[in-house]
Amino acid sequence: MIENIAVAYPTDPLAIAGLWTALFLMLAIYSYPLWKENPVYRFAEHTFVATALAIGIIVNLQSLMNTAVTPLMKGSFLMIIPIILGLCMYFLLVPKQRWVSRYPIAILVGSSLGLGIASNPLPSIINQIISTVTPPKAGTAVWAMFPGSPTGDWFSFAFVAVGCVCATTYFLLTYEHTGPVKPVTIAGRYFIMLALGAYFGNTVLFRFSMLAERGQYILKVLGLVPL
Amino acid sequence: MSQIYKREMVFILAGVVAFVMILDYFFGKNIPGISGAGNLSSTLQTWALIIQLMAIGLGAINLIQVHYRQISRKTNMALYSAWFMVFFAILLLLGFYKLATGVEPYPYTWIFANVYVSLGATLYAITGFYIFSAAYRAFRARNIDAAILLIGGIFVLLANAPIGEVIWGGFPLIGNWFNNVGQVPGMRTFTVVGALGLLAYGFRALIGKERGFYSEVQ
Amino acid sequence: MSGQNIWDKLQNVDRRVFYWILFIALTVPFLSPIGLPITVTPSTQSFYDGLKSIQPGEVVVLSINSGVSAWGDCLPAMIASVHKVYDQGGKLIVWSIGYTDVDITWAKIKEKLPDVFSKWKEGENYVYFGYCPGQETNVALLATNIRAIYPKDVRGVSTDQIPLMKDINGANKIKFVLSSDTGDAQMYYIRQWKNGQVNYEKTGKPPTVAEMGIAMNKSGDMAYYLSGDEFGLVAGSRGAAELEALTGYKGDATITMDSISVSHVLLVLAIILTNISMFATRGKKK
Amino acid sequence: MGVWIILDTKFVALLLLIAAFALFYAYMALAKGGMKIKARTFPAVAAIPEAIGRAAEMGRPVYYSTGMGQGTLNNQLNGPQTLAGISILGYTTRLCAKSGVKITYFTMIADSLPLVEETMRTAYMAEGKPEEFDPAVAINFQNEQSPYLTASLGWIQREKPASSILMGGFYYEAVCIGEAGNTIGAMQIGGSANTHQLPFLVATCDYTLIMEELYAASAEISGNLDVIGSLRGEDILKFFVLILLGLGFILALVNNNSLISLLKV
Repeated sequence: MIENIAVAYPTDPLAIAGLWTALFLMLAIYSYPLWKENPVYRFAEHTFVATALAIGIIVNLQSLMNTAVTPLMKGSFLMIIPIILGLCMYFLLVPKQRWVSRYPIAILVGSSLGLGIASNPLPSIINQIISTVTPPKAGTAVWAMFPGSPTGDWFSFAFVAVGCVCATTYFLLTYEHTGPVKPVTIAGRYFIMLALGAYFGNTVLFRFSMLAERGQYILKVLGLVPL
Repeated sequence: MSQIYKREMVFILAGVVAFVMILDYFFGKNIPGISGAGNLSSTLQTWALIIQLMAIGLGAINLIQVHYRQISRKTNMALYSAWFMVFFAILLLLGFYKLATGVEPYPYTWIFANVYVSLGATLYAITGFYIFSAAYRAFRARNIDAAILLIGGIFVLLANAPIGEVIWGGFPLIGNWFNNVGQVPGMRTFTVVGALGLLAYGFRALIGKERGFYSEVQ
Repeated sequence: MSGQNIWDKLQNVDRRVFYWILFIALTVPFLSPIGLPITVTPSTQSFYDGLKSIQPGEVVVLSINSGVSAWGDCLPAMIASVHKVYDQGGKLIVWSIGYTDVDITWAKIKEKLPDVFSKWKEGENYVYFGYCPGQETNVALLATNIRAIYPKDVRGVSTDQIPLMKDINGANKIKFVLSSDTGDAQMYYIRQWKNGQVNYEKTGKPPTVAEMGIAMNKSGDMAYYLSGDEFGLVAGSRGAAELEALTGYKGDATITMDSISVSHVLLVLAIILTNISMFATRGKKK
Repeated sequence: MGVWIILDTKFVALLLLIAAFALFYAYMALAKGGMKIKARTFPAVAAIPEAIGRAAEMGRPVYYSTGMGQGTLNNQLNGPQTLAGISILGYTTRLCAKSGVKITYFTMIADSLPLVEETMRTAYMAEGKPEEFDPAVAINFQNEQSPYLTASLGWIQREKPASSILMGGFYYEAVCIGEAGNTIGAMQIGGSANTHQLPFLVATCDYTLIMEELYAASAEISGNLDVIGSLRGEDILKFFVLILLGLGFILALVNNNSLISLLKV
């Protein structure tokens, strides 16, 4: 028996208008895949772009107030520096002085590259190697291909280790894939394809759930299923 | 003429910021003034956040330019661009009212919930269609590569949907094995080589050898 | 094109035909749900075990890094786990580093759990901080100074005045983070909170992280689950349906599973057809 | 460890980082000094001139995007990918400018706009056609992921680009833009280091750069010997990873934990 907490259908005319507006815009967008690019789609497209930009500006201004302006008013005078840096970006619009806009970019790029360089080796390289060479504990369920069989664990362990070796070899950049390396790289390619296929399969579930939610929404607006 | 401030100084600044971040990650605990609230690295990150927030105006200028161009040239998109301008202006005014008074006007709330959020969900779900046709084409066993892709995909598909285990008990078993084990070598290698690529890229960018980051501009 | 036989035509079906069939197949099952039985996967089980280990009074962070657009996959798991946190007597801090529309998501969660939120007191049992931009930068700051990002909660109450936040200003008093993601945000918590530079010496262990991800990221998240960076993983609406089965709270995920089954069968049939037609036409060409 | 540098589990990571930088530096110096290092050719990179040539022949524009990239350059996962995408954008723009093809770059990363505009402008200047660069045509910004996707889809159907190049930190837009491009028969080249989008780029694009190939591609395009040298540095690190994997595998078979505890220092 499935029980689901139903939320009552709204009675406020503006709320009902909202439901129908949302439904209209949704169908306008879906007219693109279901039919073709058309004036109604264009209308929805431009409405959306305008809405998102306006809301984005307001949200960012609000955050700017909270993180920069308010502290500045309260006496954190250092906050003037990032505000000036942010304004430097707008020198892009001044033909002779475009280079000024490079400084704020330098901070962003420095920060992302610095964080990326520093924090990637541990989880993305070392921990991955450790996980690969850690022998299976007997009966670890996630590793078991056939629950209850100890060989399943070891089979999976060997599969992962061999697969990682082959796939890493496939990615060698400055050596051509010829000679004795060739069969290894081909095997590596197969391991990669298997991973891509499994990914694809999982994504289908996610995307269909999303689309199902939209289908459910139509039924909800029509009043056929509870909101 | 020496124009060191147009290029070299930019790289030096990026390098210094990157170095602070690296120091913070490895030695943050031990070097006073680097890590923690209100100190160098978090100050820099707050600065970066503020720059990010302020950049949206540049985007707005670009978008207005794009649509203004359509209107002034009276292209077949001019009408839609005009609608963009009008709707954008109205919404922005409502938003400014909200910022100034702290009270969110009802039309703003209504548009946020019924236009913005709803269209977001709609676009997000549109992928469902495209993934279907992408699968239809990609999952053809044209060669061994595609056949392996197909096998991996099909089993996971049927492991995810409850109907799979109704059809055959092996689907969830094998499909979940593909998920938990079968995809690990490929995935893990992606992670490892991606990180290596990132290290090398970061190194090259910071020493000014990367085209993407101002190495060619004058 | 008179020379085309049925297999040739099948290979070149207008994709819009599929789109229509798919959309209808996804929608119709909602009208009369069947509810096929499902088995629980180990990653969901350990997620649930983590929730069950909450002692009364322990504080958990729910980071809503998924938008309204991902409700189909993300909302049911959040509802089920908030319900479980309530059952265990835990306390909840909620914020979002991902989406501006989080207020609507949070309102929906409250709407769907009337029995929980009629008893829970805002500020004592839970606190809701809303959205803040800045992604990983933000998470790094939150690890040591929550008040810098959220000087007040959504109601406008100063964070210092909130009883729940009395001793809490960073990651060190948090039991674990439940991260609902459409992207990589749980990685921010793993990097910045679990493995980051925060000093946990005085307070014991860093918080652990559990993921309520979208099914699409299951393979990627699984790697972090297996390497121990995440203690549990609920993947998509399927995982949520498992969690609903475990917690005994039957919600939208369980219902969605029917529509998922129908559409998946449809896709598998389409794939089988395209392969048959490909082999049929390949034979002919030779 | 009793020293003041208490690194916890990060000690090995730091060693790795130092070793990596030393290797990159050493091989860049060696390559500059005349050591012959040739990067494996990436079909995806080789296909870019073909894609532009196709556009020139058909008299149609080129669609270019670096993806959603979490909306900022300051994101350690996506920022570098966006930068790599912008590298390739510079190269592509230059080819477009040379053959008089219109290119439109779609983005939702506001803070990358100065960098993008300067990169594209430089490309036009390098071909001696600075007056042809028009930001209102060449760059199309949308504030968020979904509007960016909507605008891309609409633009692709209206302008029918001959080629579509997707390089950078992609999210769900990858499969939509890829399929939309497929519908109009565009030649498509993809590349990303976001693992979760690779299946779709591989499925929808004619050529794809996978993970570090995206980063390496711009090195290959540059053709600078010393830059390519750093790729050899990456390969040496890969050998190192392979050795650790092999050694670890053997030790695991005899149930010896020493390597793991060494890595976990």
